[in-house]
Amino acid sequence: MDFNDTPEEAAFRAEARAWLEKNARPRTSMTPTISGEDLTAEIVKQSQAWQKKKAESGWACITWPKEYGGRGATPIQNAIWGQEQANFETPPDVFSIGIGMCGPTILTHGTPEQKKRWIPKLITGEEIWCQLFSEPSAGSDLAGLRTTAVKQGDEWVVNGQKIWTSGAQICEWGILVVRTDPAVAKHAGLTFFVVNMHSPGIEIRPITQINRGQGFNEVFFTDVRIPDDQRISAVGNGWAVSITTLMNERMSIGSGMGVGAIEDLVGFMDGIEIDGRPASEDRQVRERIAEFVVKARGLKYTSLRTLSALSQGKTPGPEASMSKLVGAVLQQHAASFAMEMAGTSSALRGEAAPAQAAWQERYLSLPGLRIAGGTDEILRNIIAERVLGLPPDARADKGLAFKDVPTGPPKA
Amino acid sequence: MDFNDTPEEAAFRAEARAWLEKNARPRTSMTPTISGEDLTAEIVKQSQAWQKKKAESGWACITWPKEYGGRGATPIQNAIWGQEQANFETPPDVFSIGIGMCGPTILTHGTPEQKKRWIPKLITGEEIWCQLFSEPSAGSDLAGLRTTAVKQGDEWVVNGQKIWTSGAQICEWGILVVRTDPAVAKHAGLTFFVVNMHSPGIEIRPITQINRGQGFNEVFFTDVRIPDDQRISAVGNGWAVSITTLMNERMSIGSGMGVGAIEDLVGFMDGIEIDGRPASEDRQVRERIAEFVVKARGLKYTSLRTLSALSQGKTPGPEASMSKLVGAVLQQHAASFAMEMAGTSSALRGEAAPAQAAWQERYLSLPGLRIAGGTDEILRNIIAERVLGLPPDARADKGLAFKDVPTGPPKA
Amino acid sequence: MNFDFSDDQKLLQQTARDYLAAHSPLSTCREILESDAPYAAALWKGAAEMGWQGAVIPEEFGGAGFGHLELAMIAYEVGRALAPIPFGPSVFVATEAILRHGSAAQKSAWLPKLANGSAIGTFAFTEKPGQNAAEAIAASVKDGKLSGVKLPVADGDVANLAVVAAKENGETGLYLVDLAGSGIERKTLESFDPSRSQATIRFDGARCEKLAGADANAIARLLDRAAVLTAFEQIGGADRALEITRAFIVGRYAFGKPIAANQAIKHRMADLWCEIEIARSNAYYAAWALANEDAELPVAACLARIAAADAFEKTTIEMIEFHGGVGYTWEYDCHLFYRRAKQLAGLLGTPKYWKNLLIDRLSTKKGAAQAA
Amino acid sequence: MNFDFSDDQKLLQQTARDYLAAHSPLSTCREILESDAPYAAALWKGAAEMGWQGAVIPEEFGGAGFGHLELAMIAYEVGRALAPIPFGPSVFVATEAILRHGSAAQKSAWLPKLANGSAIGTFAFTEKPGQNAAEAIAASVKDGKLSGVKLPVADGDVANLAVVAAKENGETGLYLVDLAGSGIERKTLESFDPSRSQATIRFDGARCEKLAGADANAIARLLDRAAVLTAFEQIGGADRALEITRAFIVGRYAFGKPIAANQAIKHRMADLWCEIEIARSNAYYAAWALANEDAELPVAACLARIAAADAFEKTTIEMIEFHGGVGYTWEYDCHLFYRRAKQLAGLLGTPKYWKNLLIDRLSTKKGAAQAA
Repeated sequence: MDFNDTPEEAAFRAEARAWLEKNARPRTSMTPTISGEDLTAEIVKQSQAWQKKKAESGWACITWPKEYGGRGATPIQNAIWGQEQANFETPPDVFSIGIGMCGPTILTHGTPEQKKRWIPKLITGEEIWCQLFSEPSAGSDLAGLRTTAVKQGDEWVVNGQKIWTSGAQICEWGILVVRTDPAVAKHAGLTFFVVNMHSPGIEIRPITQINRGQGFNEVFFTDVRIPDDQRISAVGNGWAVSITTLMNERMSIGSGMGVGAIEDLVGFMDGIEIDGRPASEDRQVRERIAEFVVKARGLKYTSLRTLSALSQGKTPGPEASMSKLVGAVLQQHAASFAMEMAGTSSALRGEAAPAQAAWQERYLSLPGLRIAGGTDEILRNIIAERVLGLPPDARADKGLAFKDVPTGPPKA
Repeated sequence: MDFNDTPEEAAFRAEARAWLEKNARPRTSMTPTISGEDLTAEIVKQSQAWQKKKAESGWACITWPKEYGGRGATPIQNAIWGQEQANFETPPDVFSIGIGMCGPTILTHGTPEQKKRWIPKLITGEEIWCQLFSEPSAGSDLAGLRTTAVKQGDEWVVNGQKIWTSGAQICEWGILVVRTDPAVAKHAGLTFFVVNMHSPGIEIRPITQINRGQGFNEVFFTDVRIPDDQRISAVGNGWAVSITTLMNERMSIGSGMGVGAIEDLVGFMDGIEIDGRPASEDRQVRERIAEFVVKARGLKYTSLRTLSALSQGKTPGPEASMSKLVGAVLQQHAASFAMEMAGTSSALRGEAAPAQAAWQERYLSLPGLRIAGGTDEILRNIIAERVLGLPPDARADKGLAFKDVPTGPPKA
Repeated sequence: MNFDFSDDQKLLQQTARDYLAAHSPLSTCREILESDAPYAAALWKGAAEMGWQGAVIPEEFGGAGFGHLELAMIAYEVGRALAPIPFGPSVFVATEAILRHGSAAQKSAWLPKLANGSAIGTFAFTEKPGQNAAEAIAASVKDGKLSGVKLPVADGDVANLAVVAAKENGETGLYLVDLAGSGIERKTLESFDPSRSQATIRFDGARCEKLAGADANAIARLLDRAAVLTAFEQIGGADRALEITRAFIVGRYAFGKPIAANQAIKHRMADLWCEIEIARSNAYYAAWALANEDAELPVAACLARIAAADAFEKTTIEMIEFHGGVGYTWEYDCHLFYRRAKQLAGLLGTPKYWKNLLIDRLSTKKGAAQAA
Repeated sequence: MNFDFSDDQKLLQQTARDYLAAHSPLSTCREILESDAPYAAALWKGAAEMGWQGAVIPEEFGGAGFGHLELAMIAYEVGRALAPIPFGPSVFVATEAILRHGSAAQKSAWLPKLANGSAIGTFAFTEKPGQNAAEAIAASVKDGKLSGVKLPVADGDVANLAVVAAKENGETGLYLVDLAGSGIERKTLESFDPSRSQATIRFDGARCEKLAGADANAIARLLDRAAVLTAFEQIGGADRALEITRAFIVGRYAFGKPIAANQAIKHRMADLWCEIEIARSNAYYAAWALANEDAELPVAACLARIAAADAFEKTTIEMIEFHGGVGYTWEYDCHLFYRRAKQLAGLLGTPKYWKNLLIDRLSTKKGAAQAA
């Protein structure tokens, strides 16, 4: 058991650090942004410039194959890169979906031509990508999606609506899963495409979240035409392709939980007065915070165990779902507790409540994190079924053609 | 909103109290027994004597019809009687199942002959009753029971096993539900009987609980013969009859939660020292106890609201499930907390840990209460479906003949 | 034995519900949330015409002369509707303070205006974040002039009258301040629940009148009364949140069945129902104690407050989760409840205050019983 | 970067598991539980032959000379097996105390016997219920003679050697007492977990030897070490409880399907799994700190202790519930786990002790960092 790098790892880390020191400023202490913020043109420009700079020196998408512009690095090298980069000020990242989900899916299921066409410009940051999966009536039950594509000659004509698409308005490309055959069972009738986001018939409308952030969009498709050569994998194989995307999604969301902030509660309570004494001397406050810290640290050390497994060449499995499941509720409870301790001032917000602003922001953003990328309930199912091997839920739609699956209460 | 009796209620209460004062001693403070204790012959004799005394003066089974020996009283009068009787020392009660569950079932579904045959001796305490419902493989899923009865002439021949039968060894009669037709859906193939517990072929084996109590038994049936005139209701109607029993069971278990003891935690913590001060001065201890007390008082006031509803002639519904659901977990948590505060001494038991003995006893008995008469999970289903009107679980056994319902993992 | 509201009280409640259904659908709450208007002025006026603000004000002062049980029913409906009006601070605190501690002159001056809604009252107690004991108050009174800063004051930007906690000669007391007077500076603050207004008020030698007998202990007793009524408001909100959630999960299908058929959801709905029922029973008991000025009120107020604040918050957290993605949108109403639950829980002292007070009061009662 | 046990350590663990599977099935725990025998003597002897008691004792004193990571793996397996032997008190506390504070003579006298199992050690610290600070200890030493009453002492009825906390000239320290000596009276007490023995020991001028440098602070550091190792024992128990429960709910059918298919059960199983994983990660971190005598050990020990005790108790509570009726019978093994979880949680200080210590240590570290 050893937290030190191997000599190879140390050399790689030194190389990464040296490059970063030359190309970025060290990070000064700051509260990480945890709400979806507006993607201004300026932010997009900065993000693209940084991505390009990295790509030019071989530090972008480092685990991807060299032939498409990657570095061919190992997962542990990628983790080391991530650790080092986190010590530097970098622009907000508009590529997390493209690099975290779209790229890996195309690399796994795309043809050589498709890879050559899309991956290099994804790596250089020239083209930004988004994901078009969820629908208003297909969230947890993603395979119940209703957006359709019908083949006409060499093209597919898409109609329907997607939702929860981050950054749709700034993207060149999107990955899209749609129903191409409603007469077969729901998983069997799906097909996966890459769609150009500037195609005629696409309309994008931002969604306002409860914290007033606008990180997500609705995307409407009206007779949108997609050339057949933008189809990924076979017709009807969309579900298998989507699973690749989703597994990559869960890994990337779970690893960014930022539970480190939990320990800030100790300092926060130094500044809150309860009955004339700092709250940090109150045993109920102390013990409650201790419980939060135990969980937060447990998640942190779990991610180190995962990194060790990566380092040994193992692939992280469904157990990665734990980080989001436990971390999101933990932060919501911690935020609620911090607000509670602020007393009457918890009714204030923003400038009027500077000490608790970060906790309030969490209280308003965490409900979204508990839902995005798999609700708590879906994650518990994944852990129960895929880690513990417990049987699946009884399924009401089993064996039914998609068109026959009930989608609402029976008509009276 | 008024906690006082109406004039009629006050008169009834006075009459009850006068009789009790003449016939019993006032209760002195004592910790209520909450574990199943051994039913010695002496206890049974005392219990029967007290029941007989009450019956002779019209105070036994007071809501039951006068023609069978009851008093024809109202539910609110019954509640008042219960409140008053609780102020007096009375022997352990061996009739709670007979009076709480068997009698009401026979009164609802029995023929006049059957009522005449069994009810009067139940009221006078001459005959003690038990319930034979659960089976090793049919607990929450009671209708999945496998004990069979086959008709031979005027008799039924019963084979199988029942479990969790309280007091089986001291009983004259038991109510029994068995499968008489495995070829129909599981609820449709059941029939309800009264069985004489001295019948040849009945074997009773006590079950030791985790707290070493022996309140329950296994009862084995080998070619036990029951005359057809001891059948209650029609062949195949056993489920409907059982429901009557179960509804009465839940009402009687839920109302006896004894959460009043929770407030004893305040005093208990006065006697525990933490870092040189009484635990009752520690804010974490205080706030935790406050949370327990809020729940315990909430249950107490809920039972008063139920009593008000009774007083207005309403029938308590499935919401009565809350008392056991919330109360049992509450007491288990409170017991665990009390033990925790005892520190290293929590590893001791009995005489070696007198102050925490009652809490330990609860910690060992409460897991049973969370299961008996409907597990927490069954109660949540009842509240969700019958109070909140939420849809039932997806059912794997729907529409199947009983013999075709899966009962274990598929053979490899 | 009748531990329930009377038919007359329930009729009053139904009338209130019908009125609010017509005049304060959730879109009314949203309008205030999204606009700069601090409260729904028309609704406030209408409520006064229904007699709600004057529910416990005697008829001689222009009130309806109902009792506290009736007011509890109205509070419940105000909570159900998330009515965006300064009801609690004005009716549960300011009005109660004057009723209990006001002189004849003070009553004549303010109660009629409070009853007919032409005056809004508020309670200016806290001065900084955390939990402030009455003893720690810095605001002070000298020669009938009040100085100090109160932060935050619910509805402090729109109130006409403040009941202010301050010290005079080292003794804590309550003072009436007409906010139209001089020496008063107020500023609207950003509110966590923008459907309810928050402000800071700086008093700089503002004219004030002492409320007789309103010492630290009396302030605690005033908080008890307000806590009971607020508990009804909270339970109203929790009930409504649960109903909306129930309707959603029954109608929303996934995997070919309503999501409500999943035990992950239905069992937690059952738990929420239990939480709310426990809060309701505690609140009923406290309402009885309040209406009868019973010695149980101090304990009962703690029970009602702790249970109701907790049940409302828990319900709103699950409300968003069970709605899934749409529950996290501004467009859906879940966040109105999520915010209001926190806003009401923040008023009148932290859970820590009420829990420790409960244990104090239980211990005192027990001590007294043992001594007797 | 390798935050995992090594292959050699895992092999040692597998050997331990195999040995315990053969020599300590759950029926061994039950035998001790149901009989008057205080512990499984043959298993104790066998464990010593495997080198477990002497895992961290240097070879020169007859130990195996492994490290603490190896001992953590053994502790985990002892926990998995609910092994009814005085392992923790003897190995995690008494042996550690002598290793850290014993003189050469004390080491020579006791370590070989502790290593080969011919001596059982224990820790005699607490004197009464609650949470006792080291400062509050009443037992006292004068002229090499110890007097006082310790209650309870785990395995106090069978131990040969006690490490006793006592005061001498007002200073708290640890003292070695050969329990075969005079002035010692011991009495077996009824144990909540009868598979593990408890006693009270009365010292009346018993001969004792001081452990050098074992002051109050050193006692706290000893508790840290024992807490880390005990966490592995607790996680072992929790893992086994979860596995048994998993097997039961998959095989038990109701309503035509395994009860494990119900979300009410499967989701809570997932939550338990998360609790245990979090405990495991904290324990791994603490084991690393222990093995490397790292400055992180004080914080890491708190984290490991709090998480492991909680995870084990929660798992055993659900274990009974998910087994349903049979889980509540003496015949099934659920209660062995339910009892052991409470027994281990009761050793070495309450959750309150560890949680407050964690905050102290985090604050101190932060303070130190800020000062630097």
